[in-house]
Amino acid sequence: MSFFLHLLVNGLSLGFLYALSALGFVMIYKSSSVLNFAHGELMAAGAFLFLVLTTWAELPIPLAFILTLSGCFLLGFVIERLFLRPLIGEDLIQVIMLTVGMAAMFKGLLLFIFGGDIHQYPSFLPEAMNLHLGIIQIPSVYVATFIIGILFLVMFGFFFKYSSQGIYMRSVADNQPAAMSLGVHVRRVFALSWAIAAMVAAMSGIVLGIINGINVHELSSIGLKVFPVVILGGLDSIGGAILAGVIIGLLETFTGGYISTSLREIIPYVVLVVILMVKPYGLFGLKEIERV
Amino acid sequence: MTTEQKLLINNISVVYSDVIQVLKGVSLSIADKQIVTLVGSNGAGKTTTLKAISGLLKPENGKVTEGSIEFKGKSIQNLPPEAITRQGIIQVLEGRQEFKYLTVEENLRVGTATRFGKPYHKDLERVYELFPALARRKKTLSGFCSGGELQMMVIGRAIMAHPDLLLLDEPSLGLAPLLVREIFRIIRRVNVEQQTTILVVEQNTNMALQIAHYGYVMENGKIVLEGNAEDLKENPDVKEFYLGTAGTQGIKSYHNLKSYKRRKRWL
Amino acid sequence: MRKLHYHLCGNYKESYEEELAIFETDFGRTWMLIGIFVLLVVIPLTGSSYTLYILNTIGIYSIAAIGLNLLIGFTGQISMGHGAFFGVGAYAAAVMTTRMGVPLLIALPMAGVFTAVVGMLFGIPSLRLKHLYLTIATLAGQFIIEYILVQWEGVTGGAEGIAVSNASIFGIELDSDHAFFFLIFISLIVLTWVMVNLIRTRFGRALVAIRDNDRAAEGMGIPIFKYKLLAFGISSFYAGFAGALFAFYMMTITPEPFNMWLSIEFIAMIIIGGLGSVSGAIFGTIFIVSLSEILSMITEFLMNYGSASDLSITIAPLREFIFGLSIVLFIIFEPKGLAEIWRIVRSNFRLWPFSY
Amino acid sequence: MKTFRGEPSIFRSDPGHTVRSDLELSDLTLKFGGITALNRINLKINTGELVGIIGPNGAGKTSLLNCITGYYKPQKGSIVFNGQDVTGMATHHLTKVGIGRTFQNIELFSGMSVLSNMLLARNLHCRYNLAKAAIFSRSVRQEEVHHRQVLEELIDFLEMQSIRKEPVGSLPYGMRKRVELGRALALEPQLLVLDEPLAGMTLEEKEDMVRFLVEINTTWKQTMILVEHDMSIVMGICQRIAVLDFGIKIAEGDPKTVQNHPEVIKAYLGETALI
Repeated sequence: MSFFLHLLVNGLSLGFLYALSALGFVMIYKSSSVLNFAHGELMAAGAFLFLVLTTWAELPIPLAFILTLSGCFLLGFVIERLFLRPLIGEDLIQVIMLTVGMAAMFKGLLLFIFGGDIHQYPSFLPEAMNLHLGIIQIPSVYVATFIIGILFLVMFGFFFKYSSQGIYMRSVADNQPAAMSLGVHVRRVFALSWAIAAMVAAMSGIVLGIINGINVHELSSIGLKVFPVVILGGLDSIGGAILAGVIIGLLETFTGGYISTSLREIIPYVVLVVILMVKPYGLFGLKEIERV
Repeated sequence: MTTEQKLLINNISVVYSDVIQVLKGVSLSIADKQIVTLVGSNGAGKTTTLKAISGLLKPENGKVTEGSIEFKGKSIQNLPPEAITRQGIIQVLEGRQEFKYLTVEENLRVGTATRFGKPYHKDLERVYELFPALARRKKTLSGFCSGGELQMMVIGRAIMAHPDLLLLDEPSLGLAPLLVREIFRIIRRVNVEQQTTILVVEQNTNMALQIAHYGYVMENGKIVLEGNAEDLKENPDVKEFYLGTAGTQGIKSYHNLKSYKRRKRWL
Repeated sequence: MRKLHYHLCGNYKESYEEELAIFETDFGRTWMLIGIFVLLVVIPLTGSSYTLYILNTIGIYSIAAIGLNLLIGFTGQISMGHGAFFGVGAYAAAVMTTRMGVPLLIALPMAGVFTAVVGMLFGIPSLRLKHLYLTIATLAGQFIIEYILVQWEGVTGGAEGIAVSNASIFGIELDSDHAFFFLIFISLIVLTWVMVNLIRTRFGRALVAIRDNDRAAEGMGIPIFKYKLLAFGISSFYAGFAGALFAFYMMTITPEPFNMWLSIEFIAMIIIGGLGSVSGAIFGTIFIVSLSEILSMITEFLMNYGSASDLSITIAPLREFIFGLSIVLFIIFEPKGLAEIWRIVRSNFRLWPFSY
Repeated sequence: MKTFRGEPSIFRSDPGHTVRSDLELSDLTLKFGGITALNRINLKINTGELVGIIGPNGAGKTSLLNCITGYYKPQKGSIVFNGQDVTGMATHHLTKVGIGRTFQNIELFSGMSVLSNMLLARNLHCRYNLAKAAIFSRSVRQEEVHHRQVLEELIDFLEMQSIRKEPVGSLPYGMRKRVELGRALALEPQLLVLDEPLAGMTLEEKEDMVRFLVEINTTWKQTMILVEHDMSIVMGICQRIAVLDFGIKIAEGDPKTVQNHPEVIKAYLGETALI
């Protein structure tokens, strides 16, 4: 029983981590329909920036945190300006391939600077955040992940549903020329969504780093894990990303715990394909509206 | 003309992808608070003219290479669309470019982009008052709306922006006769009640000339005829090529259409 | 006698049949024959073993890239599983020859057919999935096949892999790069010709129609799902055939090279070459293979001559960086690919020396 | 009637014998998104007829066409074509059975030339298989040439000689509609379904198009269903007209009857008759 609860807690927290990584991804997709293969590398960029600021520059944690987030916000802007903007209007596959190339660039660069080893942050989360549920102890990082996850879900949910800016962003993804004709600043929307996405990615990179330590290879493979999560949830659904993250997190830990560790890596994909055959737009994805 | 000029297009040429010339020296002017219509065949360059004004040529790799476009005395040619819309020029694109995955109300809210931060609830109410059909469909995804509802929605969306100059591209395309009249009645109302200057490109020349004050006829990238709407309606060429004889003889027999036709004189 | 066409400067065609020809001019056809002659006679006679190794690699990957181009460039279905399909072909050929003693000339097409079946199986989601959803479903296929290759030890030999028995045709041992060169390039020429034929007949037209507008295609009486499966099948056949050649050429195979990165490289090949162009797929393969060869030569050079051993470890990731950078630059500055550049160069050359 | 233009061989495939083409819709009902798009529609189309369907936007005209061509599956009722029950049949299958169509918002293959667009419609009539295509055998070559000839006749007929190699994306709107008609005709359908083929055209373009439609119908006895808003044309060329409103058929009959039907005037035409 305690093994089960242990897996449950691990699965949930892993799931929230996936969900958190997926949020930034959905953000980009919702406003520009780009499938970002460099998401894991963006996470790594944020995580390492935080590492540099805390351990090398020895800044106070809150300051380092704010600097990292704003740094990545800027990074997002720069990426959009340099790489994505020339491709506005090109085919989907070219944009996908561009993010693949970007991923390789970032990964190579980060490996060049930091190497492939694991780095650790100084520990800073208060002990008081540790939760005790009966026999189970939930470490503070997990609690923090959970809180951040919920916070983001609510924030982005409201942002896209009700705020004018959110509606403008959705309008751009829906029909670019029409948005342009109404005075929506399309290029600014793209830049903003990349900036926010990079910031969210940095956030999830840091959280992941606190739990496992940071390592370029691992972060970039988490970036790939985002795909089954967002597709399962439905590419444009924030709530779906959270739910799918939790499902896949649980699936992985339980498969790993009860069946086999080698199957663990593959099970999300198997489930993904099965679910997609029943629900072709994921659990909550918008169904394509076709008029003949 | 005695009224103040709102928009002045002076001898512009438009070229797509640096090679394809679509407009060859087009000049037209729109007086303040008037409805001006632009008619002509498909491919004559009417839509391109609208896009040259609204700046939407750019995303399609088009450019105004010669001439000037002045809006309220200021030159606006080749500015990016954001800058032009901010000055109050809003274009309603051809073929109901709705945001499929946004509800009707959200679609209307996108119209506030140029007035970001200003209250918009009054405007929403006004649009619903102009188009009661939209009020009933507020929460529906626009992808599920009928063609008529969509056409009302995209016009309403433009009205949300408080346009100074409204550019309408074929507002009656694919609409039923009753609805066509309804739409034109509303265009007229917007012009009268909100003092909006309107440039309307229309295939339904008959309707367009009924509501417009002034009209231009365009063929092959050039303006070939212009005049007050009343005068144009009486012009024999306009009658034959754009109005048809429907007005005078009722339904004409399509079974006796000849294979050859009189060509347009000005071509 | 028919007049020989040196180059086109007007529409000379006198029958619809002439419009169906692959080469518009006799000049083009002659050049192709000269090209094939150089390729199959001059190069094997003069090329070093290393040159032939590079060419062989290009030849093998070209076959797979041409197949993938049919799926992505022509049908518009993005597959991220072609690295795995390539592996399936390699393993199918290896298992057939080592376990069942099937001769090479039969094993090659059989491996292709087997992979085509697997590819169609993983193409089934295209019945309901569109765009990115399908892309990720094929990525799932990639991971699932990789998993099977590693885990199904009884057949695949697990991580150890399979040693392929000596390749021979009619008793002639294929034991050198030179011997393989002929096998690979004759296959490439035949398969390219077949692809060009498929594209200019009703099958190719139907696939392009599905890419451009699937609803309208359906209205023209084209069963979309059947054709999508066909595209998956044909392109997997090419991948499997290439994989089988790879297995014979490499002599031992392990699951490792058939990973997602290989799938991505295949896509990079056809994008850099030019989507929807058969010759582009070959150009793209030449580019990618040469690029990674040059990059590994440079890293090797730095490793050998770098003063500190530390340096060599830190230099290695730069290879990935430059690889990524060149893909990015290529897509930004020439999104239509090498085929477009080739077209421009050729049309400038056509009228030489009287251009303008 | 003798024309100086080409007489496409596809129209003469069976001289002296008109192709049978009877469509019968009974109790057709279609619901989606909580609304009843079509409510118990009964309609018969006989061989050789040109039937018009009119009605306000959102009345269900396009939905009706989509049911006939298999894009939508009706929940209730049946569609019988030439004695065969084709209710719920897939679109590509219906095309084979002999129902061809054009689309309201032009659905051409934008990257292809006019000729390739029309060639695609000939896929139905291609007989060669994959293996023959792979080696481009003699029979493939002959068949391709034959299809090209058929299309050239059609291109002559529709007066599109000058644009046959143009990419359709670069054509003006009216021409694209004509290409779409050509593509639908290349299918050699027994029943031709046209969804607003004249929308967005100038008077001149409309007259050209109407000329083709009338000739196809009267001279070549092509059975057609026409959805269109231009009343003067619908009234002028259709033998029979059905009027839909809110998914219900409110009137049916010859142009005169429909024109003076009080409900039709109220729902669709408006008090001042024609524009």
